[in-house]
Amino acid sequence: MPLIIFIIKRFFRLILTVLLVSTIIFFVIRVIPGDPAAVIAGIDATQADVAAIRAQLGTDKPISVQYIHWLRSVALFDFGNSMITGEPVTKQILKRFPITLTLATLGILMGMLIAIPLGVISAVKRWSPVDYFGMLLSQIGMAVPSFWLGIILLLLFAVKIHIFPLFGSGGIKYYILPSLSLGLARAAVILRLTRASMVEELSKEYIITARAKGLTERLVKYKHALKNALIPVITVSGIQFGYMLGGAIIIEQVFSLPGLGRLFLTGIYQRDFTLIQGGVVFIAFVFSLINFLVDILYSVLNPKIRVG
Amino acid sequence: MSKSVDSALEVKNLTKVFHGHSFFRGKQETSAAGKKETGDGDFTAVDRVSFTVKHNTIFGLVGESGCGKTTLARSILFLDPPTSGDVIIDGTNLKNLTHRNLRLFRKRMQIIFQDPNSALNPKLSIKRSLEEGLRNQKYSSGKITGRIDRLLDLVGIPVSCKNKYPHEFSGGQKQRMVIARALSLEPEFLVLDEPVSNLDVSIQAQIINLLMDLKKQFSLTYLFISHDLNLVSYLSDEVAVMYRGRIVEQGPVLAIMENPLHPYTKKLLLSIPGNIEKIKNRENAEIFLTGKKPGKDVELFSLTGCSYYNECPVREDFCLKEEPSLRIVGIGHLIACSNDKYLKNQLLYKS
Amino acid sequence: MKRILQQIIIVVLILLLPAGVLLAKGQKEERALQFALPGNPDTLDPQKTSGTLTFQVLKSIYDTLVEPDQTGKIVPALAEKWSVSTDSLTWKFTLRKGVVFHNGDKLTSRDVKATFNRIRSKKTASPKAKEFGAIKEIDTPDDYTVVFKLKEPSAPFLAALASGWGAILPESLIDSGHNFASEPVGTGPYSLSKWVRDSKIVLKKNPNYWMKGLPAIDTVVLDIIPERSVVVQGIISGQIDIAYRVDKDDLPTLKANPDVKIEKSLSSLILVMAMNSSRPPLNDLRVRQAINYAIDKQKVLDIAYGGGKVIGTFLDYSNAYYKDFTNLYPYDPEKARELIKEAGVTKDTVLQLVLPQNYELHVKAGVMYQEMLTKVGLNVKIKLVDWSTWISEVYRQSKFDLTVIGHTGKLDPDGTLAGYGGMKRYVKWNNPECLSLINKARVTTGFEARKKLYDRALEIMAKQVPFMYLGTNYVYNAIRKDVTGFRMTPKLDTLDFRWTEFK
Amino acid sequence: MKRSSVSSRLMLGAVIYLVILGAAAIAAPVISPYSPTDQHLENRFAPPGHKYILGTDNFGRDNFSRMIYGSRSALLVGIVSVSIAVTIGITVGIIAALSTGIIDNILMLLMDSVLSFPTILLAITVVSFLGYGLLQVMTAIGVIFSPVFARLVRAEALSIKTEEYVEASRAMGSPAVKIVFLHIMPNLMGKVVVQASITFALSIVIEASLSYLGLGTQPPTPSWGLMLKDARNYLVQAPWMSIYPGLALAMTVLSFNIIGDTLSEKINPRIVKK
Repeated sequence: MPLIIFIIKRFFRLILTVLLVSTIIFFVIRVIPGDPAAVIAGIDATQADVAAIRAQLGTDKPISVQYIHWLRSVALFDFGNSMITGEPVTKQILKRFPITLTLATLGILMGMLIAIPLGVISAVKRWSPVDYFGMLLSQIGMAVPSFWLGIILLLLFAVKIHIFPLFGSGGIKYYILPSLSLGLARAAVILRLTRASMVEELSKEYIITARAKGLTERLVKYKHALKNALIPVITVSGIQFGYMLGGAIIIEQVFSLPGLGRLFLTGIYQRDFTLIQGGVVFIAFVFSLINFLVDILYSVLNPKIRVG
Repeated sequence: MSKSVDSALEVKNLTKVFHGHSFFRGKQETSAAGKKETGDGDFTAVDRVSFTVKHNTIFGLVGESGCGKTTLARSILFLDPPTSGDVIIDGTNLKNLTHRNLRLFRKRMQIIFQDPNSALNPKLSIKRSLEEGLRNQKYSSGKITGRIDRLLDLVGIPVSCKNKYPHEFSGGQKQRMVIARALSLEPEFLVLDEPVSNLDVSIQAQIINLLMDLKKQFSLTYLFISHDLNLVSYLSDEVAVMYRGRIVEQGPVLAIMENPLHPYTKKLLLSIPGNIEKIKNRENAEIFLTGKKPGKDVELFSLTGCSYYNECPVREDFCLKEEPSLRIVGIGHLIACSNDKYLKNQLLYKS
Repeated sequence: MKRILQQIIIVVLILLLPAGVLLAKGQKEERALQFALPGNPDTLDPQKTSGTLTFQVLKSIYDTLVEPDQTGKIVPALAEKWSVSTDSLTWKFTLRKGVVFHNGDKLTSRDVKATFNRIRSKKTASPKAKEFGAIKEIDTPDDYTVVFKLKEPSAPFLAALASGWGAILPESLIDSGHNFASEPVGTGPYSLSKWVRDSKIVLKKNPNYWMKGLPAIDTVVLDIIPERSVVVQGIISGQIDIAYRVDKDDLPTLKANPDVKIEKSLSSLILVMAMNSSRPPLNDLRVRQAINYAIDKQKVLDIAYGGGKVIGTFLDYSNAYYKDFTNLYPYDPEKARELIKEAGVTKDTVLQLVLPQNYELHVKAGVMYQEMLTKVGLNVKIKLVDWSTWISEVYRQSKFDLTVIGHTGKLDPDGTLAGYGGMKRYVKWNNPECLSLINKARVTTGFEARKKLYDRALEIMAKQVPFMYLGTNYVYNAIRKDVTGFRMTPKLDTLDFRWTEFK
Repeated sequence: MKRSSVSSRLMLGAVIYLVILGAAAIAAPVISPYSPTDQHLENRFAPPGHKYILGTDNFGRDNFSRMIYGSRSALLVGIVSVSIAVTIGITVGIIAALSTGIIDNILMLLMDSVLSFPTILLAITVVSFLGYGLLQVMTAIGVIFSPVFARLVRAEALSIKTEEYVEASRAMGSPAVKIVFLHIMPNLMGKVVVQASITFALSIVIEASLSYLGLGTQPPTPSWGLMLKDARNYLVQAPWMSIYPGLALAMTVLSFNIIGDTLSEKINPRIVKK
């Protein structure tokens, strides 16, 4: 079955991507300064203590040996235990991921819900008040760093008016502000793209002739134009979703959410090799999966690309 | 111009297969009439096509859209080299040319596309579009300017427009520019791929006339590709009819028009308004236009015999046995049909 | 336009509603103490970390044999009493009876023995193993008596037992290889109820705690909030009850709120700018002196660290062994310039000031140092590094010229001073005399005798200045007015909620 | 026409702002009333007034002077990062689009690998590798954004490649290099410029985010991102510390976006016509 062949091929590619990234990261984090054993040992420990910890962690072995060992355990779906906390990496990741995923999904949803309708209306009614409003919104969204927006939103809606909690996690109310601060910047990008892409579609000959022919035809063509215009929007939204997972780090920091981003950031700061590697494989896999789905969507919508 | 060989173009057994993910391609092509699936996601878009075009003549290629005409045209020009088979232009087998020599050879064969709107780079002024080929041939700047002016003049575009951009012109004007560009390199052989089908009817005639004038003036050879049998028959010296990547009938224009033999050719001919009335009295024409003989249809991918089987009004079981090859039925008249009884009847009827 | 926006908001809210219903957990609980913690403990295994946060949290979960009281004096805890042999080599502890672990095990001498054997074991690879390096063997003559036999006299031994890493674990779980890192089981006033990393740690009262009637509060929630401004706003709005070590710059905001009180105390930190004394030009005493003259210490303390006491040597201000040398190098930029000229240091010599990026206060101080040093003619470039880099590159490999850090004060001065004067310490300052004084003080007993030795050592350090000694800073805890009795253990700076209650 | 006048006025405004910004960046030592790193410790948190036009920060440094010097970092971040991203992106994208099979696959695999990781996380990793600092951050941002361009360019080039004018060009014997520069590049530049304008803005914002995490510009070098980071703790107490750098950042981003928009319409005559 060709469909399966296609998916297998793409999946193979996905695995290759993940392997490539994780391999690069594997070596990079070992080359850069910093040592998990030194972090565990702290200031007062002796060199011997550090060496003992290193031996226990296995970071005293040659990199190639460590790499092979790691590859073997990953093949068995075992990411090992965190070097700093001793907890299984898989368990930690699975505990954190839902939070980040919720955040990113809500963020991109908010972004798209704001951006696409506004972008389409802006393109159809260019230079109308709606268009200006959309432009203003997108400019603000792009210009304001998300951490900044987050702090302002917190001040407004958690300090001045007690609508949302200041920190913590749990119910949906904890996610509204974070995903809004995360989504607005993405909305800006999607909005601009939707508008530009829609404007271009609308300027194409077939739409112009359609316009001349009357309303019904025009509606049909708008539908057509919209479909074409959404192709790049979907690709970019997919990529944007990726950015969201990353941008979530900072937002998780601001809103004290225990997400994957913060886990990973701590991992990097502490040089928790096993955690970083597990995180890289996981995040890269999720990401590539998103890209993979975006690609399929993209080629379904735009047959021209497929042939090439 | 040296004419060492009799024919301007010789196509021998040209086959073009596309490889790819059938998941996508399959979905895309099922509506198209011309491609054959050969498994593993490969598609034979053009299947063992052979024909010869004589110098200074027009060879018409007819078929419904998607039957492989454009693929054939691109293969002939080696824009997308054929999977197998030969293309011999004025004695030169394109297959034997090196990459570089092929580029140099290209000035002798040019193509005019269906859609003048996409045939001109929107970012280039008319002048720059016309310069491109000339620069490839290392013309001096002075010479280029002179030539561009002459070319524009030739196709009836005011020279003063040459610094304008494509979007400032109408479709007909654009097509004139495309023609001018194709002629800039003084080719001997031109492929016209539906050159007027995207234009308004009133402008079509102008462009056709222009093409005819130019042919006379520069003794050009045309391969005229169209879905419009009427137009093709009006212009061409010889005609070939294509169906699903294969030539099913081929011959001098008179033979085809007066005595179409293949059921598909008949169908095309009958589709031309007015023709039904003309032929009606002579035979039961409608069955070729609409009818199809009762019987079980065959799934396209398992079709081994005649590719027209599913639509054929005169099909027989043996048509599925093997693919009919072209055979001679008259002077220069070839047809791919296995139904001898039917053919005999047709020929008898005619005499 | 407004309407469109409203519509969009409505649509968004409608779409989010079902998710909200699914996720929301509206539980009503009685008031828990909300405490703002700036970060996560690495682990809750007291033997496998050196992280301050870990010990701060574990103070509520574990007990030690002895503990420091509010004045810093070491008093009985799990051990009712103890005695030392005259040769200082045998320490006998009598355990309190009727103490139970959170899992129901009764505390016996076997638990104590197992605990210290675990931390000393190579397999555990504890960074604190050497704290108990003096132990030769541990005897348990009966269920409630533990005898430690030492290889040599060790003055800091009692302090080590009182520190966080002296926490007593139950033997049965040690034997079964229990995961103490995430499921700590101790005898402390609270037991761990829930730990959501990067979010919160929930502690539940231990009803069987050996101190009668304590702790007072049933539930303590440690909210992990990295963002300083959120903590400030949290305490103002009442969502947080206690925020410890708030920034001095936030005090006006906090003080403006009638429901918040500020408790000021002196920390046990030794704030310094360390100098790599083996690298030119810092191997030249004059340059190190110049740097000490160039810094307006009180000002840096005030602005970067929220105020405090200037120190003149390598010990925290409130330490019993502290001696005042602050008049040795007063703020004198003129003199600094002269010394630098004398030493022949020009602008071509770039001094790299490495700062640990995660310590905002040290970075702040570093920015001020850089400015002040520039003013006296030194070319100082700042380089931020993350903590793991700082520890492994700066602290372990001495790859730095200047760096800013605070050394935590220890219950025993040996914890602070051991090794200085030798090349093993990160400042690479070589002074055999100082090193031998410190080594001698470790095996000497008796306060007066030790103090004499330390006075000498501290004087050498004060004069030779391998550091720019800044001071010991004040810390400010912001506490809601209706909360009383929050304590921080002196020197160890751990969190003690035992006496905390709502008014 | 109304819209063109609005559009051109906006464009004019944006250009004027950027010219002023550029001039300020160049002439920073002349314009600034104080040194951007001078700490006036007795005047910490001074509100805007006649002595300090835009107030002072937590070290008593002059906000205005720091902002002027900060414009250097901001423009530099944008220019360098985008140049790196565009250069890598176009090169890779076009090579991928024109080559078939294995090379295309390898290139896109590489780009996907970069894309398969969140921007900030990747930036942090790259910066941990290169060391913290402005130059490192710019390189990181440039590298990280290049796949976006590569993908865009590849997709556009693939689509342009099938355009008949490209076929015609090949039919006229134009070599591949010429086709790339004459036909493919000019026709995809529109989208690249739009993306570049977005990226320019994004890189400034990302620099700010990295500075927030302490990985960006090194103190005491003035950068808007760093100023915002410092300011976030004094939002209530000293709002001017955040308002002005924030405004400068927003205005710069806005200007680049407007210019990007206007350019993209100019480059795409088809759109302009309608």
